[in-house]
Amino acid sequence: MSEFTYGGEYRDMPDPDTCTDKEWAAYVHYRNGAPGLKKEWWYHGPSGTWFIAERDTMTDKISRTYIAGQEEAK
Amino acid sequence: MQDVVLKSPVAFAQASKKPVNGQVNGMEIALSFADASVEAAHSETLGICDVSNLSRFGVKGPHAADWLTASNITLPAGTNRWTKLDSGSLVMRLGNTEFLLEDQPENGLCQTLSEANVNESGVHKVIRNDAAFIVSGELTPALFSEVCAIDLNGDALEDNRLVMTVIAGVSATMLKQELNGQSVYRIWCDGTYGPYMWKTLLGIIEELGGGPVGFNFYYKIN
Amino acid sequence: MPLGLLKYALSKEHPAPRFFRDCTEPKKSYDAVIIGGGGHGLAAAYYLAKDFGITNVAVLEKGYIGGGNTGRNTTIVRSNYLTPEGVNFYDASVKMYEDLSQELDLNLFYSTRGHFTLAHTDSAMRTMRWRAEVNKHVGVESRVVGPDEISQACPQLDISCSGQAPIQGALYHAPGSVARHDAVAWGYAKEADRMGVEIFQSTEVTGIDVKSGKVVGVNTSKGYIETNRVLSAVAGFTPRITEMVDIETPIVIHPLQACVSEPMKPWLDTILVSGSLHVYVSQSSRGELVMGSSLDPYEMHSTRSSLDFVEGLTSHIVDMFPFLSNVKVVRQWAGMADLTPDFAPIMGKTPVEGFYLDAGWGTWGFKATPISGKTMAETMARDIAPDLIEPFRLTRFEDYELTGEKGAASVGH
Amino acid sequence: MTGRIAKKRGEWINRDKPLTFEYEGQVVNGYEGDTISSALWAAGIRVLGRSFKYHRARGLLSFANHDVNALMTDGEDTNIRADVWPVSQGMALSAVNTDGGVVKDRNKYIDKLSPFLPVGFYYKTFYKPKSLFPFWEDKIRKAAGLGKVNFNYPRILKPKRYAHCDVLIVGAGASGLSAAVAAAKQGLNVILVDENKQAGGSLTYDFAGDQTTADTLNNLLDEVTSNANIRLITGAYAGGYYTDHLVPIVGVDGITKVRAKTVIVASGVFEQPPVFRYNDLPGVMLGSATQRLINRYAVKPFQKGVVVTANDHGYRTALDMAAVGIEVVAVIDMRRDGAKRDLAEKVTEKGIAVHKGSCIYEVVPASNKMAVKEVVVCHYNEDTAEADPRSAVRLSCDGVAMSAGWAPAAALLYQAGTKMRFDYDVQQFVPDQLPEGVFAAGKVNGVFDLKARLLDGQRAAVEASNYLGNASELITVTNPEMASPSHPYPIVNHPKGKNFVDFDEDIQVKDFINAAKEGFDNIELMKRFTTVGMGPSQGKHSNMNAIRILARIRQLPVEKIGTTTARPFFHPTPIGHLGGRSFHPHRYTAMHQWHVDNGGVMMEAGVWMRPAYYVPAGSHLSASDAVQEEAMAVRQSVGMIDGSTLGKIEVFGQDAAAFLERFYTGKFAGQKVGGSRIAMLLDEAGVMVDDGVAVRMAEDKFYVSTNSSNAATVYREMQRNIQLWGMQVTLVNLTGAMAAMTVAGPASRSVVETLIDIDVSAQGLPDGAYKEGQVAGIDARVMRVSFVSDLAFEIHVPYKAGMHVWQALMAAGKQVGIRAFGTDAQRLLRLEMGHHLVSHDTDGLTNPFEAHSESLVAMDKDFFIGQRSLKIIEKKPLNKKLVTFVLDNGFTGELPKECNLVIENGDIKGRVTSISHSNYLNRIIGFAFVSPEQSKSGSRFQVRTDSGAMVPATVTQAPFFHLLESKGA
Repeated sequence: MSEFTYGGEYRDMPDPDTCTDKEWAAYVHYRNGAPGLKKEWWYHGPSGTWFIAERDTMTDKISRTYIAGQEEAK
Repeated sequence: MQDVVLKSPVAFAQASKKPVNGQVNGMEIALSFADASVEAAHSETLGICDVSNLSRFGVKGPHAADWLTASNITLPAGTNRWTKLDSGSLVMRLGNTEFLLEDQPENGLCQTLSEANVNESGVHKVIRNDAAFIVSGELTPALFSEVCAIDLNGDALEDNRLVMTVIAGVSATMLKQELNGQSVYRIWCDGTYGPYMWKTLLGIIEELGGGPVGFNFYYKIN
Repeated sequence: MPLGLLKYALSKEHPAPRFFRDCTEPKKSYDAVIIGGGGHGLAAAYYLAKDFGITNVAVLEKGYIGGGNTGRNTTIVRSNYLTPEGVNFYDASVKMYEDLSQELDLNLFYSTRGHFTLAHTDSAMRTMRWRAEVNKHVGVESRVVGPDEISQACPQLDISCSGQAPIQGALYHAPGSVARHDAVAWGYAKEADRMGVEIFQSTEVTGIDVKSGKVVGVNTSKGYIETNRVLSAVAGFTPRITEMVDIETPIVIHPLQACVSEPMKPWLDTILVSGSLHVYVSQSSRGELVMGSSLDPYEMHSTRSSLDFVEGLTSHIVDMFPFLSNVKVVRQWAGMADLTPDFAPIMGKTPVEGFYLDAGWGTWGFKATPISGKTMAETMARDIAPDLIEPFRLTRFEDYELTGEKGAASVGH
Repeated sequence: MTGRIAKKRGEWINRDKPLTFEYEGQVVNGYEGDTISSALWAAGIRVLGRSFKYHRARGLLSFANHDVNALMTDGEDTNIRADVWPVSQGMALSAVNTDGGVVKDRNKYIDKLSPFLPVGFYYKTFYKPKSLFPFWEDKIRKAAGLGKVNFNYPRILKPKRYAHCDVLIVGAGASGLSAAVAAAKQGLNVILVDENKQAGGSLTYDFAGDQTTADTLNNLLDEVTSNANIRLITGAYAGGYYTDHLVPIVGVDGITKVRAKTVIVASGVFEQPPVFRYNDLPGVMLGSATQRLINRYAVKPFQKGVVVTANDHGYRTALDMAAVGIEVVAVIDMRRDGAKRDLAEKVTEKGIAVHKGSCIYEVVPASNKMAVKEVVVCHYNEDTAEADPRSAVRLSCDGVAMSAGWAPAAALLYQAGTKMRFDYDVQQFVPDQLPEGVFAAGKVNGVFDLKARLLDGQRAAVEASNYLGNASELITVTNPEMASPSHPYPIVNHPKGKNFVDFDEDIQVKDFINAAKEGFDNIELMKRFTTVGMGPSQGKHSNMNAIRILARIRQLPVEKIGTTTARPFFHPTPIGHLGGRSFHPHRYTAMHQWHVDNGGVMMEAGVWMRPAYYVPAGSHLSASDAVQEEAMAVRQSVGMIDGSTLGKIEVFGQDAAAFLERFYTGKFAGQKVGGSRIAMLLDEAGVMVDDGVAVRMAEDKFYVSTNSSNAATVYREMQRNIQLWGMQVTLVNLTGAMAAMTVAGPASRSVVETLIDIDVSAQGLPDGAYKEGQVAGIDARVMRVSFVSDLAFEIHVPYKAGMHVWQALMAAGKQVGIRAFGTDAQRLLRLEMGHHLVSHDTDGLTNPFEAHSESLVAMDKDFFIGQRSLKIIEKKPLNKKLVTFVLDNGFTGELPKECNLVIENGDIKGRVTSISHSNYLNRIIGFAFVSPEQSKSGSRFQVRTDSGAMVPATVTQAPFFHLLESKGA
């Protein structure tokens, strides 16, 4: 068992009430797969903590971590 | 529920070692596995002791810290730290908003807190079922090097820090404390993993020349 | 000894010609440009030339031919998928592979060894039956077998997996094969080149020129090339290309790792896969065990190796074959895989006219090389995707019509 | 022991411990401390193995863990590397990959066929006609491989350890030792690792005839061993470099995974063989190999030898040989100008002839083709790389030492992402840009002079220390003026070939030329086509020469050719080391011991151990009978199942209800305290992920269950969404903390009533209601449920009281024949009730509309996960529907199995997802996906069995109990 679990890219959800079906389908299925610095969800199992890591998907270097919504805190 | 004899989660994994069991804190626990001299040797080389029967109290929520403070309990300095009360009870801060308290056999703080009413919002009692262990001895670095990826020679456990990490594949909480003048490691994990944890750690401990230690070694109960 | 080898002994000069020309300067324009000189891109070029007489084609390869996932996979060819559309597609590929050495005039060491997908749990057994039933329905030889039959084919396998995960049965797929992966790329390159296709190595595409929704050319490290047809066949790099034409896809890149043991006298005649243990293993004609596992758990655009992978894989290998404890792993490596949400490729036309996609190959690209080349060539030549690949169209995601391969939790390679 | 010389200072053998072993049936003497090769060589044995492809006789080459042609088996293990593996008393060894012994090997004829087998020949033959390929393939497979695996070799899993340090130094030669001392002085915590059993690197053998370097070594070793900050590990190698300075150290006793803050690579260089005809004969070896034989093992490499060289090292080698009484016939220097005068003089003083501007054109084998008879020396033109055969001189000798250059042991540097450049001063790739926290020192860094190496180690240590935050003064190292340690092109063409570049794979110079002619003129393609560097030594002695040859073919500078990628492992690493001890955690419920004591057949369910069914002692029940009996007990009286594995999550806080509304498909805002509701979870695409039950314990407190297998993921997703949505909710995962059991069946109330202190009557606790009370004196959460039977009570108590309550209920139910039931009976019981199981009856694409779960989906809510997708899916026609079905009464044919297909007019319309015989109903019932047109109650459809038989089934309503009424009809 690994301490950390990858939770996918952090993505903003479109407004389900105003977006088109196509926009919603794109949100559900499409991803920004190009390499670069990404905001990602990661979970630390032993402490049960989700956090956001900013990670370069090319070099695997993590530049920042913080709790979602508390970006300014750190 | 006084007349109900509960069992340590680890009990069935210990059966093959034929410990002398006894009841402490309403739970049947392995009091000793061998002569005191043998257990003392294990404790010095490498020993593991099941202390799941110590009373514990968990509380969680945005106002849990305030509530404990209001209950006259000294809190640890920061997140992922612990402190020892004068009574000997441990207060652990797991992350920011969760606390785990553990009593010594003789005191009843956890019992009191369990029975206290909580009316405040943002304070939630947590039912615990920990398997709890003491691991001690000079070969602990060798043991932990096999089961744990973090650096215990560094300062990870100094200054009353605790770590939540994976031990032998299972999420666990760990700290280092003085007990009866000896520096020991404490490990807590979900009780359902307790038998596995006991067997796995003891297997390696025995390979390294150590062995099991009974509850009475640390806590003389008459 | 075959007589063909005599010429090498009798000739003073090495009598073999170049497999393909060393093209360096691209022409001003081509009828079609294929991005990616792997098996898929080269096969598409070959079938464009052979089936449709379109020979004014440039294949642009950033590195060297076959240097991507073509040369990094574990060479398994099979068609025992879960959905009828998947089975049909891969079955067509298997059938093409069977005659490919002759067609390309190169020995691809296509070797039919039989393929066992081991099941260690009830639910895995159910999935095996599901696949077997669909395979049978489509006419592909697959069936569920019990531990006895597995032991017969591979007596060395510990059916109890050292007590860790006893094997309950398997999906047996007789046509399962392995091939010499590099040679597939070389063979297609050789024959495409013979028909006039130009292959450019060390040539990187830096942009795709789209005007009014149509492809008009590509920018490359060797200058601008005019063309109306561009195929992206760059699994592992697809998002970098689709970004150039501003097309959204579900594809994310995860590394896929493998390793190889030192050579030993051949003993493993079949191909074994265990979805539960995340292991696949076969023994090459050099005597090496070729071993792989599931995709890495997070996105990465790198072919770095990880220790986690090889530790996890080998711990399961010793469960299956305890006697391999002291056999040594010589080398580990990684490829980058296009991952799709429904474990099926993305093939065919795109919203950009003249831009075609051959992507989303996850862990199943090598086995589809011939059929993807053939169907993509047809798609490019006729600007319409053949029925065989229609289920793999990009628009299926917008339409909530994902392929049913997602239905099976079990992995396979 | 003909080849053993007088005791050497610092030798690695223990002369007080002689031992004997067997090699190919011959008894051989050796000493403790000998490797297999050193003992065999000392005994005068020269043929240590046969080559992989041509089965040529091979001896000792590198004596440095890449003598891939000297692989042995001891009958137990195989592919034992003779050059480094210690001999032990009584070993019985033979060479691998021979037919009839290493000397007589029947496969040696293949060597004669080599002209017929040019590079890549196998791509060009064997496939026409197609039908013959399997025949040839079989032959090829028989010829393939090295050793035979012993199928009885024991499963050995070595422990794996973690270690941490400030600096990991790879290589304990001069620069590594010096770096370690310097780093420790900076207060850093150091791990220093070396694959040799003793530290010192070339200081332990490269003596040039005297032993002054031994003093340098002893001083360094004293400092290292006396410094508590340094942990020296010898006899173990750094297997590879992984992200964040993770380096596995592989030793005989297992792997230590070192997580370092910095890494200094001081791994030295590999000596490279010059290439000339018959450079592979036993007796031709690298200069450093001769030095190691002499100075570590006190073994004469040969009696009368020549040295072929292109650097100073060859001269040092000649001096080391002369010092132990070997007749050195000549030093053959490929360089036009030879060596510096002082070095040349030292050699000539010993009476050794020096042939400048000369090369070995070919080695002349002895008549048995297994030893050196003489060498043919010719003038060598360094510009054209051609020998002049007209100038040939024959020198009689029995061995050749080769010292023409080196290649960096830079695998770890490459793996770390170092950019290398080619340094023409030293004719070697050296680090150009090092990654953060990685440093290089010594020969691998292109520094060869001993003093400079010591300083380079210190320099690297200071840089590592500064990287960690110190601010010590940097050290500059300048290489003293010296001849290049490597020759730019130590390769001699020969029209007859057999000038080997890669000894693992028997690749000759012409193979490269021919590969290039065929278009494989890129280093990576050339590697793949020729297989250079693909053997077990991974190109350690061949890649550099391959690069040089290709550079010459393409008339490009070496750096334009580039290098192939270096992958882990540095040396082949045992599977049992890598797999090692691994952890397989299991969870046990509080009632585990009871299950085991009462005949529970325990199965793994994810990480949990659960009873599938019970075979009570002495009952001899078959599995299916046990399951039917357990189910029957529930239908007719009462049964109890351990449901502790259910996910159990408390959801607290002012936003608790609002949170559940967003998270699950149903409505919870208006839910009454003391009531329960189904909690169905979808993913964003509208696919069913989980279903559980949410109990409202208080206005701001819910107790939610999940499927056993989803407990961790549902809890995790809840946590994520609380964060994402910024809601005032606290979660507590009680999955392990609460034991749960369900008492089910018509008699269940009577059993529960005897132990409970609350009203559980039909009015007091109607279906779906929740209450708290005490069961057997324990605080309990009690719920009326109807998953497995109309009347059932789910009781949750703290884990530590689980066994107590379970046993109390068992005792209370004894009178009415209570029976424990396992997961198999539970499956049957819920099927009879018509409840589908998510991810058993549904799959990774099933939405609620397809699974008759519309009623659980509150589409009129503002938002829930998956809702927006369902609004899209809702507009599309359904493809399939999950239905409950029954087979015809009295069906006796081949029973369809789960995942048999539903076929209509030759098309797949669906599949069976659950099917079982029910003794209680005396019918075969199940779930199946069918086409929507076939989904109405009473519709008939066909299931195709394994054997192809078509079995009709009828869609029917569930629960199935109505079948009992129509039984007679």
